[in-house]
This record gives sequence, structure tokens and C-alpha cells, in this order.
Amino acid sequence: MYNAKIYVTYKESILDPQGEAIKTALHRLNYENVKAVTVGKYFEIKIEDHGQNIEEQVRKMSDELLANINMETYRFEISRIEED
Amino acid sequence: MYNAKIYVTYKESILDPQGEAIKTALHRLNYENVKAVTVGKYFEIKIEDHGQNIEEQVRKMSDELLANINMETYRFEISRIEED
Amino acid sequence: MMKKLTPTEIRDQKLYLQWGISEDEYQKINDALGRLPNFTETGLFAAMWSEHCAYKNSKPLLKQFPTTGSQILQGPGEGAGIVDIGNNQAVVFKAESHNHPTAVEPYQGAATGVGGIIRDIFSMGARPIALMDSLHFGELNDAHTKYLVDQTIAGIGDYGNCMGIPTVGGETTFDTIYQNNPVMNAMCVGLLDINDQQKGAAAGVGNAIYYVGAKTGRDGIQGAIFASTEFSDEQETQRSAVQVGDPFAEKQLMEACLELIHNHSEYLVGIQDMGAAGLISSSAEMAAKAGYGMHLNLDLVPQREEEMIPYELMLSESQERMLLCVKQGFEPAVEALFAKYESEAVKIGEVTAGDRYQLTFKGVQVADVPVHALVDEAPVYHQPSQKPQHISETKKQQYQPKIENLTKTFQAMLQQPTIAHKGAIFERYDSQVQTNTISTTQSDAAVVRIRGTQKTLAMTTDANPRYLYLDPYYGGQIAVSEAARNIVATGGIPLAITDCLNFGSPEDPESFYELEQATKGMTEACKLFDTPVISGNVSLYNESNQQPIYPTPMVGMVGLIENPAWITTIDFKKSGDLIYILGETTAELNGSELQKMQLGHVEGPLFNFDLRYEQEQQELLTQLIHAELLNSAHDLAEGGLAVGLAECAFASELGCDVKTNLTATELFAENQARFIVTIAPDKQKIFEAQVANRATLIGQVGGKRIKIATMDDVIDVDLKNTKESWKGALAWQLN
Amino acid sequence: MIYSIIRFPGSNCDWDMYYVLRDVMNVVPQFVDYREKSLPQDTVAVLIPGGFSYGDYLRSGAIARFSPIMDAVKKFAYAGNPVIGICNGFQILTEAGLLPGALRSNDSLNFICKPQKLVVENNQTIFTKRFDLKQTVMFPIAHGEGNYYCDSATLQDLKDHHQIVLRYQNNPNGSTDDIAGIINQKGNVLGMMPHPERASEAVLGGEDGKMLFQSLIESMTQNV
Ligand SMILES: Nc1ncnc2c1ncn2[C@@H]1O[C@H](COP(=O)(O)OP(=O)(O)O)[C@@H](O)[C@H]1O
Ligand SMILES: [Mg+2]
Repeated sequence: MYNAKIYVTYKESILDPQGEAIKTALHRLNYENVKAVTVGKYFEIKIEDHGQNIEEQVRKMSDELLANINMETYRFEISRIEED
Repeated sequence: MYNAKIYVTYKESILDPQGEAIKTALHRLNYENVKAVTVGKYFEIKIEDHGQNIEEQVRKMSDELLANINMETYRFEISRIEED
Repeated sequence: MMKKLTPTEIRDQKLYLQWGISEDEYQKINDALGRLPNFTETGLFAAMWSEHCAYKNSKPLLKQFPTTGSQILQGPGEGAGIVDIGNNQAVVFKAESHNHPTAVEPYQGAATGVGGIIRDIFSMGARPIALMDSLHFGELNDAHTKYLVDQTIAGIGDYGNCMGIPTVGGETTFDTIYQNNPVMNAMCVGLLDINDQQKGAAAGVGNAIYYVGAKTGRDGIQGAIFASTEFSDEQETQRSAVQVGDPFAEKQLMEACLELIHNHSEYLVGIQDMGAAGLISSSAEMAAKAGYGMHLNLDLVPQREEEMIPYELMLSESQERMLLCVKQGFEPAVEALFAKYESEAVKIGEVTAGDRYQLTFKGVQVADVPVHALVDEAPVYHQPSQKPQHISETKKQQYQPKIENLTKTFQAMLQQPTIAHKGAIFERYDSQVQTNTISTTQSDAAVVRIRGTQKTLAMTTDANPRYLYLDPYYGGQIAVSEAARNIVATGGIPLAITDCLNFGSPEDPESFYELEQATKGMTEACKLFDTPVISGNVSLYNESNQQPIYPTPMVGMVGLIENPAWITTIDFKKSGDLIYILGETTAELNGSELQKMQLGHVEGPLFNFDLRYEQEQQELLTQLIHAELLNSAHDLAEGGLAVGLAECAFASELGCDVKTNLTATELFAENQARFIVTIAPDKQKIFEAQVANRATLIGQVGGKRIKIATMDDVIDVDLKNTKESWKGALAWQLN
Repeated sequence: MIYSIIRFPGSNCDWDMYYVLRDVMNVVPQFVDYREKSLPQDTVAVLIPGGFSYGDYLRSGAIARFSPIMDAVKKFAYAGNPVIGICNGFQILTEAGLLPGALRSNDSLNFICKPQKLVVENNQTIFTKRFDLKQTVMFPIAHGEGNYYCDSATLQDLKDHHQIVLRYQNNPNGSTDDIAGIINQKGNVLGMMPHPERASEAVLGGEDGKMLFQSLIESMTQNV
């Protein structure tokens, strides 16, 4: 079994209103030393090992569904986990 | 400057409708070997070093604002980054 | 997770006390069973005998309510009440409170509150056509309250928006008393073809019990028990999992259930939603109503989490689930129908003869109790009642406000969050989906048409907790009267009401007095207006650290407008139209917005209120509307005449020029039973003949200013600027 | 001549569209289930209504675009036939690649439902020929993710080919260049966030939306 962790965020050039809102809220809570906040989506996917090229599979899932590559970028990490 | 990466997900027992919907969609796209999908939020926060206990600060931010501890859990990683 | 104790351990360690079962109640359970209850059975009784399910403290009071009438097809006791509106159609409605879940997790708490009330409506066979809410929060000067407001609105909006049910109106007030105990009430209105009417009953030996919808998790276990006990900071940490709403799953579930009911009613014996106390309350009630027993095999219950025990399966409040009783032989057809909507339908048991409610789990019988003991034999308590100290010791005098600058006071009033434009709230709700919404904020009640007919429905939610705090009895009358006034001012005839009784602990004599007096007042008003109470909900124990909220009985009223020409809105229509006021104004300001603004709280004896007079005024207004004499009508509420006139002007682009023989303070008096109406000048003669001396001409519509002259001072402000600041005030304070 | 309305799980403006077409415009609408593999034979136009397909979980429109019917819709569009997506329908069309760009959360992060003034920027399309150029019309919006985004090259492209059909007079959601509705280069696929079907009866507050449907219906009848 694999565990894929995928992080999707807006592309750099795109304003992230959610990140801005959270930064403002943190400042209001007196965390003035917060300089920037980025918000993204985080997916954890458990994938059975069927002998596939797992990296390629995760990349395809992300391109097709998890991220909209018009406005988002993603990165991922894959780890092997013990079957139970 | 610090960079804190914070991952917020639902507690185990809590229904994750998004995760379910995405799992179903992935199956429909013929990724039948996907066994489980969890969806969460991902924050990247740049924090200035004011000599504070950075771990404690990130934990407080998460408890107060980024996560609702009634139903969510979080984990985080902190790294030091170069000033520019 | 939870440790299972033996029956004797439960007895010896008095575990039942922790679950809200008293010594006496525990004895009653032993008597009903003829033995000690086991762990699961104790849990079943704890849930079914909680205030939330059994109304054990409020039942004697609810009995006063009128619940029948020639138009009433279904009163309290089912998922929702039903009122006949002719042509084989009926309107179905009910309200529900979700105060505690909203306090803990406002987004999900509010969302699941909406989800729950929608299920009540479609379980009756009706298609939901509108939602409304009633919200009471702490003051907006506090960051946590702002967060609560924002997330509550988001939760309500997201659920209704996703379901495709328009949220057409509601009310929102702000007062320190709700700081730790916000009130979140939601109401849903549905439209029913009378032939499709359903009941939550499980009859016929061998018929199948079907579980449909989402899987069961450990969400909200003990929700019903929690909702029925007081909050203390200590419990905060123990509270079990929050319920998460899945509006998409509910949309699919609703479409499946409606298709089953509308196209295949022959498959179906009964249907009920799983609400508070989930599977136990829905299944036991369905059996009890039909006079049958039931057997469920808990291994078959769809489960989201592992190793759930019977207690958890029975009490879970996972959302988006329904229970059906399906006629023998139609099982495959029902399963296929739900599969089409990608929704699960699983047979978990069957109807049995007799009166036993039996559960098996992993091949072992885990509960065997008489159905009636669970459902109908909860004890009923008559709690002691005592007039609150703040009422018995109040100074018997009317508030004497100081108004140094009338214009400033007027403008400050318009910025009060309770008065300010609520766009920052209702614009976050889809109010138009289904394309039947004729009016939301342009009228005192929201107006929704019934497609294919000439008829429209008017609907409103109202409570004025400040009045109830000063005088729960008259306040109760006023709550119903104000709702009726909103319906009537919109051109409707009130049909019936639903309510949510949000009060403090019934075990506190002062809180119980408030509940007793408020329901008494409501009862009298409902009888006079012929608006039976067809459904409702009780939420007690709304207090934190011994401080109860104001008595807050939310009244949700629906009225019928038979003729589209009678639909009446509040906005000034034409320059030159004459403005009249109906009803008496005196300098009574206790409980008013002005008192609240100036003192920060309300006090003193409530002003005089005369229910008969109220009814006469409403009848007069209805006559004027039916005679098609009015160009606009608006009832006067918080902020009195000054605010009422401003609202009519803001709703249009027209100002007014008004001269009254009132004093400046009287402009803000909140006497009830008043309306402002406008008429075209050429109708003055017949209008005045109709009203005799019961309306006073106070001015004219027109211009770009709001001018109101009193005996001692004048208001004279630019319409556009004043409107802008009224419109922006709430959004600004929420930030 | 059938006007096919595609229904996804979670569509909720499907009936609104149906009633307007049938009762106000007097044409023949028909629902088409997302599991179908083909459109009804006599389909002259495809309409993708608003709602929350698959709850809009993940991103609005992201899951719906994989529905079986979408292949038929694409084929229909590539053949030059009219396709219009409103609100969630617009989101689905961008996710499916039938229109450029993407729709993000409103910049306020809030859902917004209110009437909105729009300016007709292109009245040379089959959907807008009844309007005057630069005419102001009022359609309601009702969305949480209506903030149109495209990169600057795409925006230039949209401008060069007159693909921006509707703009907001007062941008409510942060959309790039005030964009409320765009069309493809061929001129047969329109996507817009505002709801013309909610603005087609006077009792509901306005009739500007009717002109959009009239334009389409006239174009279809003239084609015959
Ligand atoms: N929580 C809410 N949800 C939806 N609509 C609301 C809400 N609060 C207020 N409104 C709407 O805003 C308008 C004005 O509300 P309110 O100030 O209570 O007016 P009034 O005192 O005239 O009843 C009404 O149309 C009401 O339905
Ligand atoms: Mg009112």
C-alpha cells in the first residue's frame, strides 16, 4: 500500500483571498509577526500497490482531478506503508 | 524567519463528505486501487523571528483559528528560512 | 471507547444518573421491564426519556396550544404539520432549533440544523420550497461572536444553497445575553399534493424496515441528552463528535424519497427522518404510532466506523438518514430506486406483532423492551414556577429617554445591528432558486408563489425576546401578533404557526415561569387569530454558568394570499402618495430599541398590550388590502415610527415629508398593532370613509429627503446618504 | 426541436430552466441524465443548468465533467451546435475545457445572491443578438465560486476574438476584467455566472433574461 500526500495551492501569480483573510485574522489575534499566509488543499490518498508506476499515477490523478492546472499547482510525496 | 506548514484534517470519526466524493470520482476514473481519500487544509505561514517560542506560537494559532479542535486535528512542521 | 457495564453495575454505580435518568425514572424503567435494564436498554431509555424526545418538562404547557382547525390536516406529532390550502394542495412546515451544536461548531451546527428540518418536510411527502431562520447572537463587539455569526450564516447558506431550496427570510438580533448561547432556529416550508401525505408509522407484520442514506458514525452521540442538559465549561471537553453535514448526500436522498413517495407510494407503509436520538427514536416512534413491535438486526446497519456498539448505533445522530417501512415484496424495487440516486437502502429489520422492541447484534439479543414504555411512558413533570425577581422588583415607570439631537439619535438607531440592513446576511443565501420568490425584503413577510396557481404564500419568523424578558405573558402574545401582523401587512391570511421555544432550564422556577407565561400568551393569541400550532420544537437549558438567555419563543407563521393583486410591499411607490398611520402611539419605551441603545439593556414593565385591539387593526388592514386601496403597507416594530418610515423610503428611491403631533421620543415608541400605509391621492375619499377615524394622515411620499417633523424637533436627512450608512452598518460591524 | 437540459447529481436549477423554456419561451425542453451516452436525436441546443454538481466538493464542476454525457456534449459542441452553461454549468464547461479559464472563490469568500447589472459586450452571437451593444441588463447572480480567472495571454486572446460577452457593471466577486460571461472562438459555447432563467418573468423582478433565450431560439428557427 502507498500513502500519497498531495498539496494543491494557487499558482504564485494568483491572489489567494483565503490566505489574505487568515493573515488579517491572525494579525487581529495579535500575531503581528505573521508575514504571509498561503492556503491550499491537502489530500491523503491510500493506494494499493498493483505494480503500477505510482508516481505517474498520482501525477495523473492530480492533473485530471485534484488540481485545476489553469490556476493551481501541486506537489506530492509518496511513502510505502505496511499492509495490515 | 520561520516557515510553518500546518495540515488540518477531520478527526478520524468525523464524516468527510469531500473525501468520499473524491474517492468515488477516482474510482469512476478507473483508479480502483484507491482505498481511502482524506481531504484537509494546508497552510503555509511565514513568521518573523521575534525570539518567541515558535512551536508554541504555531500550536496556539492552530488551536485558536486554523483548526476547530472539536472536530479537526492538525500537525505541523517548522523550518528556518533565510531572511531576504 | 465506551465500557459496557452489567445491569447490576449500572444499578450499583448509578451510571444512569450521568445519562440524565433520575432515581425515580430508573425505578420506572425497572418496573416497565420487570428486571434491571442492560447497558443498551439504559441508553435507549435515556435518549427516549430526555426532554428533547419526550418533552417531559414542557408537555403540560404544550397541551394548551390549539392544534386543530378545519384547515389543519396534520397537527403536532409527525415530522411536520400540514395545512390545507385548497385544490388538493397543502402547505407543510416546521421549525427546529440547533442552538447547542451551533455554539460548539457554528458552521456544521447551523448546516445540520437546516439539513434536519428539511428532512422533516420531505418525510411528509412534501417538496421543500422555502427556508427561513431566526438567529440571536451576542453583541458584535466581540471577535468570537463575529466568528459565530459568520460561520452560522455560511453553514445555513451552504446547506440550503446546495439543496436548491431558497432561504427567503428570517430575523437576526444581537444582545449580550446570547454571548455564550446563540440561538439558531431554522424553518422549512414544503408544498404537498394531499394524495401524497405520509406518516411515520411502521405497520403490518413482516413488512421491512429500511435504513436509507448516509452511513452511521459516532457523530453526536448523546446529542439529544446533551441538548437537554445545561452547559458548563467542564462538559465542553467531554462533548462527543460534532455532526458534519453533507448537503449533496441529502439532495440525492431527498430526490430518491420524493420519487418513491410520488411515483411508487404502493411500496411504502411509512417514512420518518432520523433526527435527534437517531435510529432509536425514529424506529420506536414508527412502531408505537402504528401499534406494532419491531425487530432490528444491528449488524445490518451501514457503518462508517469500526467496532461500533449497539448503544452507539442506536443513538448516533449521523445526518442524512431516513427510516422507511416498506411493504413485503417491494424490497428489490426500493433498493433499485435508491441505487439510481447513488444512495444506500438496506433492510435492517421488520415489523413484528405485539409490543416488543427488540435488537440483536452479533447474533445476541441486546435489547427487548416494550415499545410503549420507550415512547409513551416517559414521566411528565410539573415544575415549580416563580416570577423572576427582575420582574417583581422592577420600578413601575416608563423609560424617559433623553434626545438631545433628534437627527443624531435617528441615525444612530439606523446603525444598530438589530435594525441595520441585513444584506450582509441574506445575500449569502440563495433566495431565488426554484424561481418562485416574489419578495424577500420588500415585504414584511416573504412571498413565494405556488406555481400553476394564482396563490402565493407569505411566511415570517418572529420573536422579540426583549419584550418577553420584561413580560413573558404579553411578550408571548406579541410574538404571535407580530408574526400575524407581518403576514397581514403582506396581504395574507394567517394559516397556522410553528414554533421553537428557546428557554433556560425548566428546573429553575424563574425560567419555568417564563416558559409557562410565554406559552400561555402564545396560546391566547393563536386562538384569537385562528392560527393553530401545527408543529414546533422545544430547546430548554439554554444557559451557561447559571445565566439563561432571554425567553425566546420563535414563531414561524405561514399565510395564504389568494389573489396576486393583494400582495403588498413596504416600499413607497409614487411621489405624492399619502402616508397614514394606523394605530395608537404613546410614549411607551420600556423594552424598546431606543432604551437598549441608550442604556445597554432593557428594563421596567412592558407597555400595555391589547390583543383584541391588535386583531381589529389587522382586520382593518386586511379590508383595505382586499379593497385594493393601498400602495404600500409596513408594520411598525423595533425603532417605532421613525425607523418604519425610513424602511419604506429605503426600499424605494423616494423620500417623505411627514408631520406628526408626536414628541420626538414618541417617534421611537414601540406600541404594537400599528402600520404605515400609503395610498394614491385620488383614493383619499374612499379610504377615509373606510377607516373612519382609525387612521391618521401624517404626510406625503416624495423628494430625496426623509423629513419627519415632531412637536419638539425635526428629522431632515438626505435619503441616499442615510440609506448608504444603514445598508453598510452591519457589514461594517461584522468585520 | 428539443432543448436538452443536462442533469447532474446535485443540479438544482434544472427545473427553473425547464419552466422558463416550456412556459415562458414555449419551446420543448427535455432533461438528459448525466449517465446517458447520447443526446436526444432532435437536440438543437444543450443547456447546463446551475446547482452544486457532486456538492461542488473539491472544485465546482470538477467531478461532473467526467460524467458519461459529457462526451456527447463535447461532440455536439465541436460540431458547432449551441451549448450554454449557467453558473455551475459555466464551471463545468471550463473544467471540461470547452471554455478557457477557471472559476475561483469570490474574493469576499462569501456566497453572493443578488441582482447584478451587466453590460452586453458582444451582441453578435447567437445568444445575444437581441440585445443592443453595451446595453445594461439585470440578471441575478447566486454563487460562491464565480470569480473568473485566466492568465494574461488568455485574456488578450478573449479580447482579440470578442469572446467577452457579458461584463459586470460593478464587479461583485473579483472576476478578471469584470468578466461575467464568455463565448468560445467558434461562437457556439457560452458560459456565464448570472442567471437569465431567474430574470425571465416580471413577477420575479425582471425580464431581461428572456432576450437571451429569444436570441437562441430565433437562431435555431432560422437555421431550419
Ligand atoms: N437571518 C436572516 N435570514 C434571512 N433573512 C433575514 C435574516 N434576518 C433578517 N432577514 C431579512 O431581512 C429583512 C429585515 O429584517 P428585520 O430587520 O427583522 O425586519 P422587520 O423588523 O421589518 O421584520 C426581512 O426581510 C428579513 O426576512
Ligand atoms: Mg418583523
